[in-house]
Amino acid sequence: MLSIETLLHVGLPHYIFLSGILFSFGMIAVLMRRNVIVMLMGVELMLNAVNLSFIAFSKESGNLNGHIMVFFVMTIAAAEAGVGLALAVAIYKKFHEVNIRFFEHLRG
Amino acid sequence: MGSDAFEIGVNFLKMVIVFLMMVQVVPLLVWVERRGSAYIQNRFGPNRVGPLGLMQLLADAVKFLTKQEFVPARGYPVLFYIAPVIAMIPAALAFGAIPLSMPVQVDAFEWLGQHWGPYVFKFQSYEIGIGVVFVLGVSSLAAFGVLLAGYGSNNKYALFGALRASAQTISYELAMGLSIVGVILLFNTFSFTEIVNAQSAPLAFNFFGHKLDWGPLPNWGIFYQPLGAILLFSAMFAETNRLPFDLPEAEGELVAGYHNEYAGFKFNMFFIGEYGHMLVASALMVIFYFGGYTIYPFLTPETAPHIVAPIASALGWSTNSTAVSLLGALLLHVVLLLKVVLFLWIFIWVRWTLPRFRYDQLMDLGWRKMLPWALFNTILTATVILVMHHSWGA
Amino acid sequence: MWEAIAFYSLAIFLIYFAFKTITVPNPIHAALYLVLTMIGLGAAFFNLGAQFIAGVQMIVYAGAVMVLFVMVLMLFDLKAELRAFSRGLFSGGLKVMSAALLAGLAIGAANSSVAILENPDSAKPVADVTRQLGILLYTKYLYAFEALGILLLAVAVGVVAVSRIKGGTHAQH
Amino acid sequence: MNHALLILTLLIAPLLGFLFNGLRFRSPDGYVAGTVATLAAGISFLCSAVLVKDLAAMPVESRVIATHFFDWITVGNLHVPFGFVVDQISAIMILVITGVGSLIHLFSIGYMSHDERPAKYFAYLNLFLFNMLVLVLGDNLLITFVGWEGVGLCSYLLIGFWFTDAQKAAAGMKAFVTNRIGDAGFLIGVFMLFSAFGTLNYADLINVIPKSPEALWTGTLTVATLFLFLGATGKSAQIPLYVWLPDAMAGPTPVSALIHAATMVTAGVYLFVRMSPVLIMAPHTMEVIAWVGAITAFVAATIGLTQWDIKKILAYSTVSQLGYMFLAVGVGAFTAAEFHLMTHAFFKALMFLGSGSVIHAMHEEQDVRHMGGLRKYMPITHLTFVMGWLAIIGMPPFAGFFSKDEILWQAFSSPYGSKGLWAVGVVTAALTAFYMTRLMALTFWGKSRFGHDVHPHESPPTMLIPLIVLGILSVIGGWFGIPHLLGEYVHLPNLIEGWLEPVVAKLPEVQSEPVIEWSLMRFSVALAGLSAAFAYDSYILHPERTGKLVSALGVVYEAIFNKYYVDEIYQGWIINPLVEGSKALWLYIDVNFIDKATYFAGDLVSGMASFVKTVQNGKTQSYALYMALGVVVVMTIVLM
Repeated sequence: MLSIETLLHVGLPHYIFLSGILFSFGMIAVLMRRNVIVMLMGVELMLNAVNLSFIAFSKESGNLNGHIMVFFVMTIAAAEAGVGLALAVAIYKKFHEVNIRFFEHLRG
Repeated sequence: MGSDAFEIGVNFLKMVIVFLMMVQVVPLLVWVERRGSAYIQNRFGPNRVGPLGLMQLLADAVKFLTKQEFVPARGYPVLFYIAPVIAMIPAALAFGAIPLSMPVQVDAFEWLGQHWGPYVFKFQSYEIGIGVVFVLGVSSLAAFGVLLAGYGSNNKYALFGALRASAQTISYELAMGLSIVGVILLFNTFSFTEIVNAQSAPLAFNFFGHKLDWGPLPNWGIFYQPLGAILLFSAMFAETNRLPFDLPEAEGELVAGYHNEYAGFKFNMFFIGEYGHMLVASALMVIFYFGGYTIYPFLTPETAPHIVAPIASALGWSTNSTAVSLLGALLLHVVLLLKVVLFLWIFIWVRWTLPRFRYDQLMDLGWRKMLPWALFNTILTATVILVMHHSWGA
Repeated sequence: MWEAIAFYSLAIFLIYFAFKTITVPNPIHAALYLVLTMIGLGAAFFNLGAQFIAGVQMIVYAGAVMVLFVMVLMLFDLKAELRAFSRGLFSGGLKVMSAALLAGLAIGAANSSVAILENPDSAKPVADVTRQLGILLYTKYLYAFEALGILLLAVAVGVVAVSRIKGGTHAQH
Repeated sequence: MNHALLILTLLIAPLLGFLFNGLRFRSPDGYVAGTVATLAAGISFLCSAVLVKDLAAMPVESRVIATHFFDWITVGNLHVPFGFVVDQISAIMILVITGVGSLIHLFSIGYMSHDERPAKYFAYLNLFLFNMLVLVLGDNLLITFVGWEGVGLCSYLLIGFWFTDAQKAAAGMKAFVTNRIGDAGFLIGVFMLFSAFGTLNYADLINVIPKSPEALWTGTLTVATLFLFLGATGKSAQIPLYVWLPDAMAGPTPVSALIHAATMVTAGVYLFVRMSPVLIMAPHTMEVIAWVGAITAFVAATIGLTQWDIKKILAYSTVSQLGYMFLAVGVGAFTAAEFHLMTHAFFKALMFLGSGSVIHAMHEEQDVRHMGGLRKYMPITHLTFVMGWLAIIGMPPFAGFFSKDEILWQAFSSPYGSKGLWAVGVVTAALTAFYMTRLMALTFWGKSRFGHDVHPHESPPTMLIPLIVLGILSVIGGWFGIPHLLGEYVHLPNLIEGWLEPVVAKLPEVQSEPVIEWSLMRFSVALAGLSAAFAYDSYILHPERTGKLVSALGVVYEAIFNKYYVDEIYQGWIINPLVEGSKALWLYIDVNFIDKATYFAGDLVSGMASFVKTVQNGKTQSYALYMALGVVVVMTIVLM
């Protein structure tokens, strides 16, 4: 099943596989890193991974809607990064700390 | 495979050559800068080593190469080493995307017993359909070189310089990008070659469906986009960290800014990066607003081969069109270089004329003056194009 | 073959740098690795024929967002962390597992829907992608585009408001 | 013009006025607020005039303007449309409400000119107008109930308008609580009607009830109408729930005129006139209503004899007159009830406004013992007050004569009436003449008894114009309903009877005996005249005689003066036991059982939650993990 030919004939599945790996990396960063900003970077990585799959799908189907989606995702990701960083800066100014461990005030 | 390998080989060669061109321009520019500043300040400048002090460049190079490599003890060696490289790469990449002359059609020929071509030879490292976006994207990476240098040095002055530089770069990137939008709207393309081609024609306005010819004037962007040109040029100063925007290396405040800890060849690489950026900036100005490698009606891709034809025949070359076009392309290349040099001189001229801004003035100018004006320029251009090019029921 | 070479070298590059992004203890190094990942993704986009998106990726992500990240991190002056990851072996394992599961499921779902996606009529490369993209953006997706503009405005205002919060060295005593 | 639009404008105008003034209720500018509110009321009046004109132009058998805006409630088989209806009954009501209301708004501009929060006052006044219009225009009991509650609210707000005075605030509270008892009865009546007949629409009720088999509903209907009557006793201040109305005089005097004399308190009468074809099926209820009305009229009149507060006297007079109206309803004289409602609105509003003018002139003095001889200071007020006085004591040809005489005659002759009811009515009429003359004598005539620092003055034109208009109406208002007996001489038909005849219940025709009617009429007028003369004699000519009379009556006078100790009885026998019982329930049952049960429930939940809340550990990344796991589960399910 997994022949050299399928490996060499680069198509949509390859890119989706790559995108899945990057996505899981981003998710691990969000789930496991302690630094708030690195968590934000994980979010960016996840978004980018999804973008990659969008572009790959777009190419496969010859449809530009995927590009539009990526365009929107990028814009919103930039906005999200701006807000996230502003919050991080505000937190840092107040507590001198960006370790998520110190922000567990929402305990039940 | 043959033709693939040939193209890869040619492109690789072109990349190397263009990169070397950029690097070799730097010593010359340094000499121009030093002599020019001396001229402006009414002194002599370097004049001892060689004729007109030209050999000074060589002496400097030797000095840079033989200096001790030095890394701050508490710095981050990897970042410290990589920063100068990163500072240089964006300029080189951007310069590679700029067309230095017209594309030449190479006829099919035989070499080493194989058929090659026909082939379109482009005077640039790589042709990218969306050249403008590519150049913008690549040059926006330049901030990292400065940032890494500042951080890697682990020196507070260096860090301050780096932070200033990156803030300045991303602030002025907005105004720069927006001022280019006018040109893109005007010529309706992202491709440098097409922009240049569009400018090698008589100046013509579309006025409510009527075409107005403006005689011998060339169709240069500056006639449509004077505001955009001024804004782009100002933003370029900030992007290259040149005076009056050289806050990142303000000697009075930050010792030497982000390259405080750098010496020897690493320092030289920052120099190459800065001058490379100047080169790219001047080339962009020329391509967007001043006709690129053409001067209509005298020198255009159509007329250049005819102009060089007598020289070719005088040299005894055949009227082989490939050779003549190559010669014509060289002529156009010289035209581009002349224009670029003019702008490079303006860069140097400004540096030795204007004082430095204060940091708040810099931010104020970027965000509250240039950005709104660039926005205004964009909207005005779009509106005018919409109104003028609309056929209005005709 | 060239395609395969390009893809695999790019994939190795991307996976390596993404892995480094999430594992290096120094957040600045993580950010720099992420920049490299972004650039690699831009290359991947370019490879897939999305030149404009690739350019935007460079300008927006690599050039602006990541510069901001690096700047903020430098401002914080954080040293390399002793423990970059959150505690708990079990929860850590669960997290990795769930991420891997999710990624696997997403890949599976995407792959199984490939057949549905394939539309023989339109499955030919689009010429002049950038122009088509622009036309699509300003016709079919015009309202979304405008809404995005308003969102950005709101975000700009919000960010200014958030970053004006007094605290730390700015606190008034 | 479109009728639906007209009705909408009629309703919306005061609502907009309320919003305008309500949103700027802190504004101290009384003139703007008053002008806007008066304009709103005026617009309403114009709309209702046009509506009534159109209604009159319609053929008699289809005289109704009904609108249906939307379905308000549709639950199971309960369908409540949001509709309004203008027919002959509501036509008179909206004319009275908006007409008298506009005049009172106008009067208020002058009266409230020195107040701190005039905008608030006018906002409430407009809101009241809106609710009252909803009450009378609603085409089903539920919408009427909305208005019913709304006017109750406004009444509470306006009685307690000067809420910084604890006594006045308490008066508002009393009105509200007393009304709640009645409202509960009203609601029970509504529910019973719905469960018995499946509809709340007036028209449907009137159609359905006579057609369904009688055995099924007679008892229900009697009980239901009795409960409705309980509601009416609350709103219209009848025994046993009349106690709030005299206290309600704590509000500004124009409010007393509008709400507690002319409009709101007549809501109960209106309700029964509206439902007369239903009511007629429940003769026992009618008997109860008639006797309660008669007794209320008599009791209130006796209390009125002894009061010193000018507004209290008028308040008891109002209770008494409302008793007359219920007497009329009880004996089946619905036309007479509506007629008396209208004329009473004119002359009682006039007298309240007149008293307001007096109080205004006397610098908030309300005790008649400190008045007297005001005739020469306030000639116009006096003149208009005289018209009201003549109207209320039933002197021909003033308004009250016709309506009151109609009621008395019906009480005597109707199959539902009796001679006992008539006798009570006549005695009450005599008492009315006595206490109203006493009021006139003490206030306007005789020697002045106020201090030298008081300088009474005539009121400004904005206050006088309403007085004059209402004075004229008090004179001619009765001419719409001249009885046939007199009508034959002056060649005037009984307009109001002809107007209302198609919509109110018809009584079996009785043989009219003109001789008896004539003599009864003469008798009651003569009695009233004599009574008035006696009062004049007692208070002007021989004031010293009243003292003797009082001492001669002794205990009886004391009882009457103290309002038969009704408030005290309520306090001692009803309120105090309730309070004590509740206290006992609180301290024993509530604390020991109910509270402990709730604590136990709370402890149980929080105890159980202490296990679950460990999930809520405050770690952002744990939450993200839960989210991821959730997505994994969902995707697994979807993919499988």
